[in-house]
Amino acid sequence: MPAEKRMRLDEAIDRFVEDGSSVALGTGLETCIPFCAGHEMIRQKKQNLVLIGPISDILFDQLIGAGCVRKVQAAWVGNVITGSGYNFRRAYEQKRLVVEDHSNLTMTMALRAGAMGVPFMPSKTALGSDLPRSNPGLKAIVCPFTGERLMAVSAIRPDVCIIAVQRADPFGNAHAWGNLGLSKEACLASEHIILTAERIVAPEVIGSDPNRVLTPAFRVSAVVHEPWGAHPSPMPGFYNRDHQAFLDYQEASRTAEGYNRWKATWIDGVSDRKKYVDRLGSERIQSLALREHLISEPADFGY
Amino acid sequence: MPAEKRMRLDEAIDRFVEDGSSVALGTGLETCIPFCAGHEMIRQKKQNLVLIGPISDILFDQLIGAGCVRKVQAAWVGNVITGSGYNFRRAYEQKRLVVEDHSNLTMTMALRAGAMGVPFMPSKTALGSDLPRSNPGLKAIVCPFTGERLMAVSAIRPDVCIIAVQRADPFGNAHAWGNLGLSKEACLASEHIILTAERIVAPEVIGSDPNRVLTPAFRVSAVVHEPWGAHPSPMPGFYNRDHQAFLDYQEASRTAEGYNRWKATWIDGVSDRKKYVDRLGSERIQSLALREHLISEPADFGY
Amino acid sequence: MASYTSQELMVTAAARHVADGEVVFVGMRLPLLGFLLAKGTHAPNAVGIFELGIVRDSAAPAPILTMGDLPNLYRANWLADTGDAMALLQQGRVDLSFIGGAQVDLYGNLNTTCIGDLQLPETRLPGSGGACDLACLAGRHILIMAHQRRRFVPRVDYITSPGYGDGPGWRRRMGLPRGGPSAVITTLGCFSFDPRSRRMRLETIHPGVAPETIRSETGWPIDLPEAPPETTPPTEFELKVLRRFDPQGYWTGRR
Amino acid sequence: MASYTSQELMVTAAARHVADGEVVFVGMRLPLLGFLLAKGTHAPNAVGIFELGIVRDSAAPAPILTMGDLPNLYRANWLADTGDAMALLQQGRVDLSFIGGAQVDLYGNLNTTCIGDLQLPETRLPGSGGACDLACLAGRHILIMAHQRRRFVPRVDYITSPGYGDGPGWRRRMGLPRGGPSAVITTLGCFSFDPRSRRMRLETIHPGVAPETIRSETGWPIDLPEAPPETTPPTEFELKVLRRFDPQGYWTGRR
Repeated sequence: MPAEKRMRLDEAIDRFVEDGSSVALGTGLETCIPFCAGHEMIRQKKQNLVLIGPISDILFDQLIGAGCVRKVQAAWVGNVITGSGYNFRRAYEQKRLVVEDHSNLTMTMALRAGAMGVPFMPSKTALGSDLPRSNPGLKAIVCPFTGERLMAVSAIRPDVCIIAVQRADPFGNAHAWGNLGLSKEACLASEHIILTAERIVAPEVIGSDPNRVLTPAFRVSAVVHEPWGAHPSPMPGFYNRDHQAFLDYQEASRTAEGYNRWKATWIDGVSDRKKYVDRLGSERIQSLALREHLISEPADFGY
Repeated sequence: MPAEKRMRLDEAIDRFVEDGSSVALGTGLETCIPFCAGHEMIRQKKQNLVLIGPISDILFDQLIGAGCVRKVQAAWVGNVITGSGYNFRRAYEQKRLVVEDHSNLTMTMALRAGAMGVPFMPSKTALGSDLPRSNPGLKAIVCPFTGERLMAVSAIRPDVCIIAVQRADPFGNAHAWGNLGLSKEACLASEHIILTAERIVAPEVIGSDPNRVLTPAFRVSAVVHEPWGAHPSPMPGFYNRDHQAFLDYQEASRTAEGYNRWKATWIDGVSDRKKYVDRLGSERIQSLALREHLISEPADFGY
Repeated sequence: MASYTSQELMVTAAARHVADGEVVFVGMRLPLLGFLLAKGTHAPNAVGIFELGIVRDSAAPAPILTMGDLPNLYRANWLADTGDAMALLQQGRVDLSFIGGAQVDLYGNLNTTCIGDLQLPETRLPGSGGACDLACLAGRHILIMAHQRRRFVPRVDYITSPGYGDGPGWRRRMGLPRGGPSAVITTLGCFSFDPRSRRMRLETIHPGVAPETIRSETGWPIDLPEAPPETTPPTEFELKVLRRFDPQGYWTGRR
Repeated sequence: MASYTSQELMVTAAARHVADGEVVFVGMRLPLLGFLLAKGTHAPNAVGIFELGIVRDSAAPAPILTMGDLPNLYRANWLADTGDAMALLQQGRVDLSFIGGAQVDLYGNLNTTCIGDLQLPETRLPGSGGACDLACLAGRHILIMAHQRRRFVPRVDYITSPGYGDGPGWRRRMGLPRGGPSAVITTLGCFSFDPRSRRMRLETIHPGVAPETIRSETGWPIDLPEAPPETTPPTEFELKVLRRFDPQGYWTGRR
C-alpha cells in the first residue's frame, strides 16, 4: 500500500516551503493558479523565496508585496486583464527584488531541461533580444550539427512546485484537465510537489483514466483538499474566472498602503481558505459557477 | 468550416507516402502500431523508404522483407515477444539496409527536436556507448553552462507520420488514449500526419474532451476509417494483443521464402483491411475483445 | 457612418491583416479581440493558438476577457501544454501574431521590460510573456501601440521582442529563422516597414488625425507623404461582431 | 524442495535485488517477470516505470507476455509519453533496472547490436531499445544473460549499453552521471563487480553447476573461489507467484 500524503495546507506549506525555497507557482499561466497556497505562504511569513513561473497573474505580485520574495524567474509579472503589478514594480524599482527575465518559451525550456535531467535546452527564441542581459541562464550557442545560432536555456529545478488540480486521491494520484501550461514540466523538474485539489476522491476514480494524470503519485509530497483553492483564477470543471477580484486588486495595490489593507482583509484576515470563501459570500461564489456543462466522452481502459 | 480529410487508406498512402519518403511508424512502441498502413505500403510497392520509430515490433521487419526500405532509424527492430526480426537481419547482413542506431531516449530527443523546431537536443544517455559509431546524428558536446559532457541528438523530421487512434472526426480531430510513446513528438515533427481510426465520430465527440486529442486537426493530412487497423498490436479500448500472430510471424519469417508465403497470404492476398479481418475470422477476432471494461471518470469542460 | 472608438479602429485594422485559413498565435487583450473579429468576419477558417496550450478553430461561445476564460477552452481543438503551442511556433507553423508594447523604435524593436536603465529603471514593466517568442518565430507579427512620443523612441531601452534590430540583415545575423514585424497599428495610424531599409513608414492615417500629430508624437524624424491615405474605418458589421465579443467595451474603451 | 527451471532461478535471483519501495525501470521479457515477482513477494511498494510511458505501483491484474499488453495499462498510476518515463530516468529517479543481452565483457559492457564487425556482422541484433538508457542513467542495473563462452567475451564487439567501460573512472570520464551494473545473473551463477577493479566476479554459483563450467564458459580467465556459495533456490511461494504471472511458462521455460 503506498503512503497517504493527505495533510492540511498549512502543514504542507510549513513542511515543504522553507525560507529561501524556490517555488514554481501558476504553471497553468492563467488557469488553476494555486492562490490558496500563495496566501498561506504569506500568512506563514516565508522569506527570501525564489518564485518561478511563466505568467503568474497577480499571485506573484501579492507574495512580493508581502515581502516574501527575493527573486523572480518569470516571463511576465502583472495582472493579465489590467497590466501592471504594482508591488512588483515597486519592489524592483526600489531594488528589493531580483528578476531573471524569461519568455514563455525560454521558461518552458528551462523547466523542461530540469524535467529531463539535462543542464540546458536549445531554442531559437530570444536571439537578438536583451533577455540575456537580465538572465544569466540564457546564452547564444552554435549547433554542433548545423552550425546555426541557437539560444541555450539553463535548467531550472524548483525546490517545490504547487499545482491546483481538480481531483486527487490521498496517495497523490490526481486528475488535471484544461490547458496545462507548464505544469507537467514543473512537476517533473521539482524536488517536491504539493497538490491542492478541489475534491478528494477514491483511488479508483483516478485509476479509471491514467491519461488524465499530471504526474506520477510516487513523486508527490503532499495532497491538500482545498475547494476554491485557485480563486480568482478559473478552474476548469469547477468555476469561472472572477474578473472583479482582479480589478479590485488592481485598484487596491496601487499603493503599498492599499495593498496592505487588501492583504489584511483577504489574507491575514482569514485563517484559511474556508474563511476566505465565506468572506467572498455565497452570491459571489454562485456567480462563478459553470452554467454550460460539457461532459467528456468516455474512454475504455479495460483489457 | 474546416476541410474534410477523410479518405480511403490506399488513397492516403498513395498521396502522402512517396518512394523515398521518411515515415514514422509504431510510435506507441508496442501498442497502436498502424499495421494496416504498413501493409498498404507493401501492396503499393513503395521503394527506398526511410522508416523511423523507437521499437517497431514486427512491422518494420515486414516492410524490410518486402523490399520497401532503404534505411531504418530506430532503437530496436525485432519481435518483442520472440526477439529477432529475420528480414531485418538478412537485409542488414546482406548490406541491403542502412541502420542508424538509436536508443529509446535518443529517438525521443530526435523527434522532440524535430517537434520543437530546433536542430538538436542534449541528453545524458549513450555517452561511452558505440551508438555514435552507427548514428551520425549523435555527437558528444559540452554544456555551455556547466561544462559537463552531454550527448547531442540531431533532429528527425519525418515526411509522414502514421498514427493509429481510437476515434477521429472527418476534419482530423482525434482522441488517442493508453500509453502514448513518442506519438505526440512524431506528429509535431512530421510534415504530414495520417490518422487511421477505429471509429469515425462526430466533431462533438472529440470536442467534448480536447485533452484527449493527440495533435491539432489543422496539422492532419488524412483521416482513414480502418477498424482493426493496429492488429496484431493492441488498441486500448478496442482489442487485446494477438500474441499468436507474432509467434506465427516469427516462424514464417525465418526464411525469405517463408516470409514471402506469409506475405502472399496476409498482405498481397487481401486487398484491404476488411479482407484481412475476414481472413482472421470471427472466432479469432472475438478472442481479442476486451473482457474487463474500465470506463473513464467524466471531466467537465464547461463554462 | 457608425461611431467607433480609437481602440475599435485599431482592432479592426489589426483583424484585417488575418487572411482566411491562417494560423494565428493570439496574445492577450487587443490581439485577442482582433483574432475574434477576424474569425467572425472575413477569416472564419483562421486557427488560433494560445500560449496557455490551446488551439481552436472556432470562436469562443461566450465573451471572454482573457484567453484563460473557460469559454476559450470549450470545444477547443486541442488542450495541451504551453510547450506544444511553442513547438508549433518555433517550427514555423504560425503565420501571424499580434503583440502590444510600451516602447517601440524605428526598426520595430519592442520593449515591454523596463523604461530607462535596466538596473535602476524609471518604470519596470511586466516583461516578455510570449511576446519575445512571437517576435522571433512567427511568420510575421504586428505591433499594436498607443502612439506617444515617449513610446516611439529612436532606440528602445531594452529589446524584449526583436524587430529588425539595427536594420537590414540583422535578424539573419542573430540567427532568427524567419519573421519580423509587418505592421504597426497605433492610435494615430497604420505603419509598415520599408523592405530595403527596414525602417517604419506610414501606410494610412486614422480619420481626423493630422500628419503633424504623427510627426510630433514620433521620437525620430519620420518621413510622411503629403496626403497619406486614410485608414478605412470599421464597418457596421465589423462593429457589431466586435461588440459581441466585447459587450462591455472593456477593451475597446466604451466603458 | 520444489523443482524449478533455470529461468525460474534467474528470475527469482533478479527479483531479490529489488528493495521494497524502489523505483524500477522495467524492461521486456525476464526483467518484466522479475519485477512482477518482487512486487508479489517482498517488494509490494516497488514502483514500475515502463518505456512505453507507463508508471504503475500495482501488478497487472492478469498475466501479460509483454509490457504493452492491456492489463499492464489497466489502473496504471500514469499513462504518459515515453519522454516522461525517460525524464524520470535521466533525472536520477530510477533506482534499478534489468537488462538482457547477447554479449557481455568483464567490465559489464553489453552488446545487443551486432556480433562481429558492425559493417559486416556475423549477426545483426535488434539494437538498444531502452537498454543503453538504463545502463547509462539508472541508479544501478542488473544484467540477465545466458552464460556461454561466445557471449562472455573479453571485449564486446559493440558497446550498446555501457558497463564500466575499460575500468575504474571510465563512466565519470565519459560524462555518465551515475550508475553502472551491480550484478549479472546468468544460467550458471550470480556475479557482481569488484568495487576497485570494476571486473566481474562470482558471488554465488547455481545449484548443480561445477565451477569448471563457469571457467570454461567465460571468455576471460575469471578468478573463482575454492568453494563458492550456492545461489538460494526459489521458494515454493516465489514459484507460486512467478507461475501466476507466467502461467504457460512462456518465459520460464516450462512450455
